[in-house]
Formats: sequence, structure tokens, C-alpha cells
Amino acid sequence: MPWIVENLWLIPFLPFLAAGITALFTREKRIPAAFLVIGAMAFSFLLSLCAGAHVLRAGHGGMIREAFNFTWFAYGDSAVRLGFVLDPLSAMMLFVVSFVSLLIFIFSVGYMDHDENFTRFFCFLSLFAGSMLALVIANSLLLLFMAWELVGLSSYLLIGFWFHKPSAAAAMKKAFITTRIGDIGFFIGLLWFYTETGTSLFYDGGQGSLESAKLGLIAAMGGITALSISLLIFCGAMGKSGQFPLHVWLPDAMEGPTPVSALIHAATMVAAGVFLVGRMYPLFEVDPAALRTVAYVGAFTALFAATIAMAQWDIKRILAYSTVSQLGYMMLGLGVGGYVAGLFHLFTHAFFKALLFLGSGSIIHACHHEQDIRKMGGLKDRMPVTFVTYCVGALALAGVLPFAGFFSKDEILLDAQHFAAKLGGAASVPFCFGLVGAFLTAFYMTRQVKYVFFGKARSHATEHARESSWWMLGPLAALGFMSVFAGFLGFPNEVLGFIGLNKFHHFLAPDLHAHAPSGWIMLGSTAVVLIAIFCGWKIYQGAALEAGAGDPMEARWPEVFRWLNNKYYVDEFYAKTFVWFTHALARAIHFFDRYILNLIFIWGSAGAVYVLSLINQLIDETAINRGFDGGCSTLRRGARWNRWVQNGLSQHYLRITSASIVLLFILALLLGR
Amino acid sequence: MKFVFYILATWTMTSGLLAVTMRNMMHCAAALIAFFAGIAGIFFSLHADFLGAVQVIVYVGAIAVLILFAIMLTRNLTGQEGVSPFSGGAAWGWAASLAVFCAMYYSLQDHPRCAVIPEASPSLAVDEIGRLLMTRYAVPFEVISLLLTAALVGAVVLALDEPKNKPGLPK
Amino acid sequence: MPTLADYLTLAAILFCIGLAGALTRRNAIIVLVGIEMMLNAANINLVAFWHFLPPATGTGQIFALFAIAIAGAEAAVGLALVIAVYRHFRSVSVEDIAGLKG
Amino acid sequence: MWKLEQLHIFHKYRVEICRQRAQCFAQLESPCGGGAFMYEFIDQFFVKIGRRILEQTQGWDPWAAAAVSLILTIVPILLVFPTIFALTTWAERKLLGRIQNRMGPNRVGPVGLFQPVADGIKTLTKEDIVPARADHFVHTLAPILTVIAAFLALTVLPMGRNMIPADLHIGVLFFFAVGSISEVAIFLAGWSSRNKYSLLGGMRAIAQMVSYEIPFVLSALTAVMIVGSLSTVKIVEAQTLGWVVEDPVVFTGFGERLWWFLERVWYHFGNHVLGWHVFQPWGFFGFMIFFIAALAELNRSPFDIPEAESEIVAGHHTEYSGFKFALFFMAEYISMMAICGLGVTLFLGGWNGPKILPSWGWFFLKIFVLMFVMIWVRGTFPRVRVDQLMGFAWKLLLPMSLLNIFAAGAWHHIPSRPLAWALTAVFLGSAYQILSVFVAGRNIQKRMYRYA
Repeated sequence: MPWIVENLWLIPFLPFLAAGITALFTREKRIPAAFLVIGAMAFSFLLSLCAGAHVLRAGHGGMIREAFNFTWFAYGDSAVRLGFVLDPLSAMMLFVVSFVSLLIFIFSVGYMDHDENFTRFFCFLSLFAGSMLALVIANSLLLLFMAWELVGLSSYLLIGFWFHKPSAAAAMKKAFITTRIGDIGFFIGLLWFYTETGTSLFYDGGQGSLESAKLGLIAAMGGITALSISLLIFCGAMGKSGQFPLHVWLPDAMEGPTPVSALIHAATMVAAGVFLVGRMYPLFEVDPAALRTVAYVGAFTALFAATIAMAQWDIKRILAYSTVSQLGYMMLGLGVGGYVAGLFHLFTHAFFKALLFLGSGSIIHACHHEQDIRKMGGLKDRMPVTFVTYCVGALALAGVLPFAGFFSKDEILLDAQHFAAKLGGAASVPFCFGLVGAFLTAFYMTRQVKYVFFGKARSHATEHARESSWWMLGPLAALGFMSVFAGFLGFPNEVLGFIGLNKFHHFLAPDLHAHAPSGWIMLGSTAVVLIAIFCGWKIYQGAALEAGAGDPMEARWPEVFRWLNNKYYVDEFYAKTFVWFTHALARAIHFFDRYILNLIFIWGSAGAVYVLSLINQLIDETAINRGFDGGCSTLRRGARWNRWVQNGLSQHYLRITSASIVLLFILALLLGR
Repeated sequence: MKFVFYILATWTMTSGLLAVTMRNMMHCAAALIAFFAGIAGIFFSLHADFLGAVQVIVYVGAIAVLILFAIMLTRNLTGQEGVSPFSGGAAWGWAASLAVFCAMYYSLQDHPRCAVIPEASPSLAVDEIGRLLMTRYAVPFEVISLLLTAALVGAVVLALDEPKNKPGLPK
Repeated sequence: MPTLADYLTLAAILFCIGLAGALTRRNAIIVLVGIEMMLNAANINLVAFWHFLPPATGTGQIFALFAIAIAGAEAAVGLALVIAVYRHFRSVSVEDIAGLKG
Repeated sequence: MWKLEQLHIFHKYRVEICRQRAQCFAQLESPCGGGAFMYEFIDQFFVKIGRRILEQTQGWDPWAAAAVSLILTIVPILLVFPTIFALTTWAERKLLGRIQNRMGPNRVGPVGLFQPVADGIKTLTKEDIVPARADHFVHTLAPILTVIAAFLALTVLPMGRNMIPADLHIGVLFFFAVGSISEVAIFLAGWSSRNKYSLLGGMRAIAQMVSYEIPFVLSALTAVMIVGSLSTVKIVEAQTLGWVVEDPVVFTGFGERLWWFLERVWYHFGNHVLGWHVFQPWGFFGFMIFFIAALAELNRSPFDIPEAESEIVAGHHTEYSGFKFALFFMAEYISMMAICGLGVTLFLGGWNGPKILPSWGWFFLKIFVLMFVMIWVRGTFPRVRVDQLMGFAWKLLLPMSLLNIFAAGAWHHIPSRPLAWALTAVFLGSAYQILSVFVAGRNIQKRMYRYA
């Protein structure tokens, strides 16, 4: 077994170790903490590159999948087995997670410069990176679930990093509870899956739960077993990846520091749901209904979140809804059978969304934590580097031709179109939703860029904004580079011979057939995007960018805008139904406990004890006390006679002891002779 | 060698007698230190070097200092004027100790094993002592360490200040 | 060469001096001093037996070592007691500490 | 065929030449040139003189021979160390003067070099004042005891190769045993003066010395544990490494010869320097604890509260004058040298060092360096408070020295040296980090310095 597979555990272990050590640091140890965490991450990144290189080298003409399994502990005949797997999927995720994490760690040095809890922040970040990397390489249901919960925990900690803000505290709780709802389903699904397959390992030399032997068992069972397990697991993915109806936590999670939003709530952790579906793809393929559900949920989320994003004012919230929408795209891609397309979108999205978030972080940092885009404006001259990189990110997100987003989105649309063509009828919904979503994405990104960078500065803070430090710009540039060029990895066949070869496809799934690219879809999506950008450009300029001016859309369709701005009142709906119901139940239980249980048990038992004690007192006073007094006085009379021996002088005792020893000695002599 | 022994014997006996008979407590303590040093010398003369060094460290370095401290803290250096430093019935004490000595001397006199002179004087290296403590005498060693810990805690608790509101306390 | 009897006699004399101190002095600290002296005398015995009587396995020395440790503990606790008593009775005379009531 | 044979013979010849040359170099051992004999002569000069004199006593009465041997041991110590003491007092005053931006003694002799002589004459001729209500006997006894203790401590220090007054197999223990006598002496001095300042000083000294004795001894214990012997000579010898240079078979050219020479220099350096215990994590921490505790044991600044002039005049020697005071003064410096010597012996390789200096030269050089640091510390650090002093000893030094013992044990049991080095270093470093947080807490703030 190659070295890198056996030592794959080092990749998550290093950040964990760094987190552990950093946790012991005092607040003043800022520089050592940053060095330690970034250093550990850099090593993890190098190891991830090694892993990637190993997969690349071994992967010619076939896919490599190597697992390193071991027994954690055994009880009786069964054992809990854990393991790590190195395959193209985990190698790709390792690269993305460690690369983006590394850059964002570096960015954080600049961004969190003035925060007094700098070391705590890095400790949490490192904890997150470790658990995410562990999640990616897990080859066991149990390990996957542990890492899954750990990323949830670190996300919770980081959202509430500024827990003195009530909104942050609320957001952290919301995120935790909402994802927990999904995780319950996930957990039940895991247990069910374990029961059916009898192994916790995914890949175990033919005996793993995701390998054909065991999947064949499940498929042979028939009924809804496979579908149920898949959908239960998908619940977890929905929670983590913010799919409708569990998307509500993700926009609120933007209360955390911006690097956290970029790392966890845009690039990596929220993609864990997509990754999960990708990892479980063989299971989902057993029953087509499961994948179809994924596709519809994804398609709906993609469109739904994109509409909300059009009417938001907070720079980070726009990006958050955009993230939800893009995650929907990935789910859509996976659901319509585009395994590679969905994951490729995950890959490119990680770069440009991290770039956008970091760019917004740079802007927010420069504008003294102002997040309302109505109060920004005209930043393109004051922050040129940020502007350029931000535009690159926005174009990539919108899907304009040479940028990364174009290729991945196009591939998803292509797969959706094939899906529609194959099934017909309602199956064309994903494709249509995807196309409309693409339009809306390009539109709201144009709106945001115009609001932020063009026009005049609309607040005092913005007027004095200055370009950020190189700690922050460096990662922006690196991510910008990736946003431009990462897409070429998925350059479709036959368009340009020399780049040729859909590299990414061959890497991830060489044995899977790729659909031939369709020029019509490329042209169509490009046209849609360009029209959207043009519309956005036209609508948001001139008077619309003046200080105090409302959104032109609001003026035109106030009712619609209000619905969108209030996110379709989903939160309010939840508050009126689920939350209200929970409260009512709690109140009822409280009443029962307090007034009914107390009355019966507490007062009843207290009365019984009181009566018993009265009886006891009677016996005590009459019978026992008198007898004791009599005995004591007898003793006292006897003791008077013994007092002369014990006069209390210690030397007196000692002398008696010495004399006794001599007497005993003499006695022994007399008797012994 | 006899010469060294007699010097040490005279030294320890004299200092010991002074330590228990002198009126001034501080002089008693000084004599006691001399006594301890003499005992260490006896250990050295018996080729128990390690024990001699331990004797100096523990008795001179620790116990003597403790006694000095106790004398200082009780501030009763010479006793009350005109009151004997010996307690009532001290004569009985002298008599008892003399009787004990007579008994002991009688028993060791003419004992056949007392006249043995070893061919080679034994010696015990320090690492051998350590090995014995960790193997054969491991349990007593642990018990002693427990005892010392208990004594430490006990001494601290005993010497702690009593609550201030009790009568008869120094202000 | 001094013989075992010499050392034992010396130890007996020192023991009795210590005993006399413990039996006759009024001051509790000197009583403790006497006890320490007795322990030392006993240690001489142990080491002397180790030195003169084969086999020299080290038992005598180690026993003496334990005795020293115990003496240390005893001195610490004893002197702490003396100080506590002094604080209570304003006296360290053993004759004043005859009653249990304080 | 013949050619091969010829080559073979030629090769044998070359090998022989190189072997001879290598032997010659190996004999030198000192990489800086100079004859090995010369070095040996200087290094063992005093040892040989002593041996010569002892050879003369063969056939004498054994008591007389023993007396000569004793004198040979005692007299050099009584000559050398008081001389160094005199020079040290001068150097300390000079150095403190430089630190405090003044000249220091500069009147008697060149650069004030004879100042100690003048001081000596002055103290000898001064009146010996004894307070009226003092305990005369104890008052006289105390300074004598301290001086005896200080000189006794010197007897177990190996001051050079084969140069040690008494090679006891319990050397380190003996040192501590003797050191504990001086505590009693100081206490007696403080008590017998019948002066509240003296008494306070004595009490403070005892409390401080008892507290710091524990980390002091425990830190020294690590070296004893690793070497497995209480003998100071063995401890010093254990700090020489046994690296051996493999002599090359054939010298092919100047470059190789140079490389070989450099390698020899490096091996020589490694053998005599890198083996010092201070270059190992437990040794480093042990030495640090040892040195800090030594400062406290010696009642030197910043732990000089027993003699704090601004509070209790001069502590236990407030009521001493004239010759008795000089005795105290001398005892203080002699025990300073002794403790530095023990630190050098235990951690700094004793007399080990590259052979550019004789072994005794290295020993005394290291002692001087340590004493210089002590003087430097005195010139720069302010005095600590009593509670700080006690807290430091019990909360930081004691746990640190216990952990250090643990680390030394781990060092002994981990088979791989680099791994042991890394593990113990990380362990001790993080332990120090955590402990220092617990001791200092959040109270440490960055100090603001304002310069005039």
C-alpha cells in the first residue's frame, strides 16, 4: 500500500493538532498561533497535493480507489471498523478544501487583525479544517458521521464567534438546530444502511457497503428500502447544504466573521452535502426515484434562492442566497445524472464563491463593517485590486464564457437537457429552472457589482475606504487566478483539440460516459447571461445609484419585491408553525410536571414522612433516653476510681512505661534463666 | 580507628547531654545540631556514607531548622525565672532512664556476637540502595512516602491559625 | 578497631540520654528533641548491625533510612502540635497540658 | 598481471603512509595544533606535582603521609579560592559601577585592583562589636559555621581532569548536605544578635532557602538520574561524547584533507561541547531552574530580601563587624563559587571543553561566566516581594522541576535520541507555557519604559 494512503490520516490530524495546541495559547500569542495554524494547513495542503498526485499518476486508464481500514475496537464478535479512502473524489475534495482553507487562513490574518480573540478564531478555524478534511477522506459511516458533526460544531462555534451580539448568538443556535433536523434523518439513514449491509465501511475490497455486492443485496430487496435510505441520507445533505426547506440557517450564518462565511458557508462545509450525495452516489443510483427527488429539490432551491437574492440589501446575504442557489445547481446536476457535472460545479464554485466572499470581506473591512450595499458605491477607484478580483468572481458566478463558472454550469445544463429529453414531461423542469436561475444569477450579481463599485460613495465610511493589506489581497489574487482557469480543466471534448479531453471528467469518473457538448446550450446560456447582465446594467445606473434612492425594481413591483425581500416569509411561517407548536408543547409539559406530578408525589410523600417522624419522636423520648442516662451515671461512678492512673501528664505515662519495660526485662531474666 | 570512635563517642555524648540539660533553649538546639553532626560522623565511620549525608540533610538541614523555628515561635527561651527547666518528678525520670540503660547494658554485655570483627568492611553503593528501595522494599517505601505526605498535610493543618473569634489568642 | 559492643553501648548511652531528656524536661520541644535523639541512637544500632554482622544485604541501612524518614514526619507533626498547643495555652510546658478540656 | 601487482603494492604503501599520518594527527587530538605532550603537561601539571610530592612520602609514618596528603588537598583550596574571592569582590564592584554608569573602585592600585587588600586590612583592624544582650557564643559560632560549610562544599567539585579534592561516591549529596548547614548558621546569626532586623533577616533567609532548596535539589537530580551516579567525577565524564572519526584510507588531495581536518574539528567540538547536559531539553530546563534556585539559595539579587538594605538594614549580619563580617562576606562568595561550580559540573560539562584551554582553565572560565551572569543579574533586576518569591518557588519552579524529572525519565527510556529530544522539548516547553500562564495569569502587562 502506498505511503500516502497509509498516512492519509495525517492530513486532518495536523490541523487538529494545531487547533489543540492553539487552544492552550493565551490571547497574546497571536503570531505563534497564526504561524502554527497556517503552517499545519500548509503541510496538509502539501500532503493533499501528494495524494492528488498519487491518484493522478495511478489513474491512467482506470480509476484508482485505495482504502486503508483498521479496527477501532471490537466487542464480542463484531468490531467497529474505521478507514480512509483515497479516490478521485476524495483527492479532489482534499485539494479544494486544503487550498481554499490555506488561502482563507492567510486572509484571516489580515481580516481579524484587530480582534482580541484572534487565537480562539484560529483555533476554531483549524478545528474546522481538520474535521472537514477528515470528512472528505472518511471510508466509514461512523467516521463520516463523526466528522460531519464536528464540522457542524465548528460551524456553530464560528457563526457565534462574536457571541456577544444577540443576532450572532441566535444565528448560531438556528444553524445548529436546523442542520440537526437534517442530521436526524441522516443518522436514521446511516443506521438503516448499516443494518442492511452489515458493514460500516464504504470500500472494503468488495465487501464495502458502496460496492456492487452489497448494493446488489439492497437492490434485490426491492420495495422502498433503497429509496428510503437514500432520501434519509439526502435529508442530512439538505440540512448541511441549505436545500429548501432547510435553507433558512445559511443566510443567518453570515453573522460570523467573513472569512468563516467564505470558508465554511460558501466554499467547503456547505458543499459537504453535495459531497455526501457524491460519495453515496452508487446508493442513489439503485433507485432512480431517489436521484429524481434530488434533482427536483435542487432545481427548486436553485430558482427559489436566486429570486430572493435579487431583493436583498446586505452584501453578504446576497452572496449567501447565491450560495444556496448554486448548491441547488449542484444537487440538480447530481440528480439529473451528471455526477461529474455536479462535482465539477462544486470544484469551481469553491474558488469563485470563496473569492466573492473574501472580496466582500475586504470591502466590509475597508468600510468599517458596513454591509448594506445601499451605503457603498464608487469603490472601484478606491479598491482597484478588490474590484478586479471581485468582478472576476462575479463573472465566473454568472457563467460568462472564459471563466470557471461557465464550464461547470454549462455541463449541468447539458445533463439536465439530456435528462429532460430522456424522460420528457415534468423532467424538463430542472432544465428550465436552471436556465431561469442562470438568468437571475447574472442579474443579481450585476446589481450587486453596480451598487458596490459604481456610482458615488453613499456613506461616510465608504468615502474613506482604503485598499486592504496584502495579507488579504494575496489570497484574492490566488483565488482569482483559479476562478479564471479552473474551468479549463473541464473543457469539453472536441471544441478545441489541443486542450481537448475533458480532463476533469477523466480524472473523476473515467468509466462514465460523458455527453457530447451541445453548441446550442452554450449559445443559449451565454445569451441568457449576457441579456441578464445587460438588463442589470441598464436598470441599475444613473439615478438608481444615488444616495437614498430605492431599488428600481421596488418602484415597479412593490408587492413582489416585498415578498422577495422578506424571503417569502419562510422564517415567519416556521415561527408560526413549528416553533409555536414546540413552545405550546413545552408549556403543556411544564404545567403537567409542576401542578399534577408535584401534587401527587411531593406532597403525598412529605405527609407520610411527617407522620412517621412524629411516631419516632415519641419512642425516642420515652424509651431510649431514660435508659441511656441510667447507664451513663453508673459508668461515671466507676471511672472516678480509675482517674489517678490517667493524670494527663505525658511524662508521667512515659516514666511508667520505662519502668514497666525494666520490670518486664527483669521478669524475663528471672523466668528465662 | 578506635581513636576516631572515641572522639565521636565523646562528642555525641557531650553534645547530647548538653542538649537535654541546658537551660537556654537556643543553646540546646545548637548542642542538638552538634549531636546530629556527630551521629553523621558515626555513620561515616561505619562506611554508611549515603546515610551520613542523608543524616546531615534531614537532621541538620530540616529537623534542626524546624526545632529552631518552633523555639522561636514559642518564645520561651529560658523558661520563667526561678522555675526549674525540669518538670516535677524529674528525679524519677533520671532514675527510669538509668534503669533502662542498666537493663540494656546488662543484656549486650558478654554477648558472643558482639565481639565479632568482620574481615572486610562492607559497603553499599548508592545505586544498590536505590535498587533495593525500588524492588525489595518497594512497599515500605511507598508507605513511607504516603506517611510523609500525610505528615505534611497534618502539620500544615495543625499549625494553621485557629479562627480569630476564640478567646485566649494572641492579638 | 571498635567492636560491635562498643557501638551498641554508645547507642544505649545516647538512647538513655534522649530518654532522660524526654522524661525530665518541662519544655515540650525538648521532649521532642529527646525523642529524636532516641531515634538516632536506634539508627546507630541498625547501621552497626549492618556493618558488623554478615550478610551485609543493606537491610540495616535501608531500615535506618526509613527510620530517618519517619523521624522527619514525627518531628514535623510533633512541632506543629507544639505550636498549636502554644497558641492555645500560651505555654509549652508539658505540665500545663494535662487536661483534655481546653 | 604485473601491472596489477604493482598497483597493489603502491596502494599498500599509500595506505601505510596515510595510517601513520592519521595516527600522528590522532595523537595530537587538539585540532588547533600544538603538541599533545605539551597539552598533557599543562593540563596535568598540578596533578603531577601533587603526585610527585606524595611519592616522596612513601615509607613515612602513615599518619604523617595522610597529613601531607590532606595539606596537599586543603592548602591549594585555601589559597586559590580566597584569592578568587578577593578578585570577585573587585570585579563585582567594577561591573556594578559600569552598569550604574560610575567608575567603581579606582584609587588603590591600578584600576582599583588592590581594593580587596585594603578592605581586608580594614576589616581585620576594626573593632569586633558584639551587642550587649547578644548570645556571645552563638554569635561567634555562626560566621565560623558558614565559612566551614562554604569551604566544605568545594571538596566535591572536580576542578579539572584528575583534579578533585575528594572523589566521594555520594558527591552531589554531600554538597547538598553541607549546603544545608549554612541555613542553620544564618539562622543562628540572625537569632543571636538580639536585633529585630537580624532576626527578620534570618527568618526570611530560612524561609527562602528552604523553599528553594526543593527545586534546587530536584533540578540537580535530573543529571544524577541520567548519569546514574552521585559522583561528580562520573557526572562530568558522562558529558564527554564518544564520537570517533573514521580515518580515511587514502588522502586524494588537499580538499579531502581539509574536509578531514574540518570533520576532526567538528568531532572534537562535538565530543567536548555537545555532550553537555545543558544541550538537552531536560538539562536546559534543569539548568535554568538550578540557576534561579541558586540565586535564591545564595540570597543574591533579585532574591536578596533577607538582606534588603531598604527594609532590614543588612539582614542577619546587621550586628556583625570587623573580622566576623569579613567571614560572612567570604562565605557568601565562596558558596557562590561552589554553587556555580556545581552548576558547571552538573550541566555545563564540568571541565570538558575543546582542548584550546586546559581542563582546569575551562572549569574556572565557566565559573567566571556564571558569576558574571549573577553580577549582571544583580545590576539589572529589581528585588522581588516575599509573596512573589514564594509563589515563584512553589507554583512554577517546583512543578517545573518535577516535570523535568519526568522528562529526564522519558529521555532515559525513549530509544531514539532525536525523538527523545523532540518529545521532551515539546513536553517541557508546553509545560512551561501552561505553568507560566497559571502563575502569571492575566496580570502580566507589557511594561512601559520611559527614558529621560
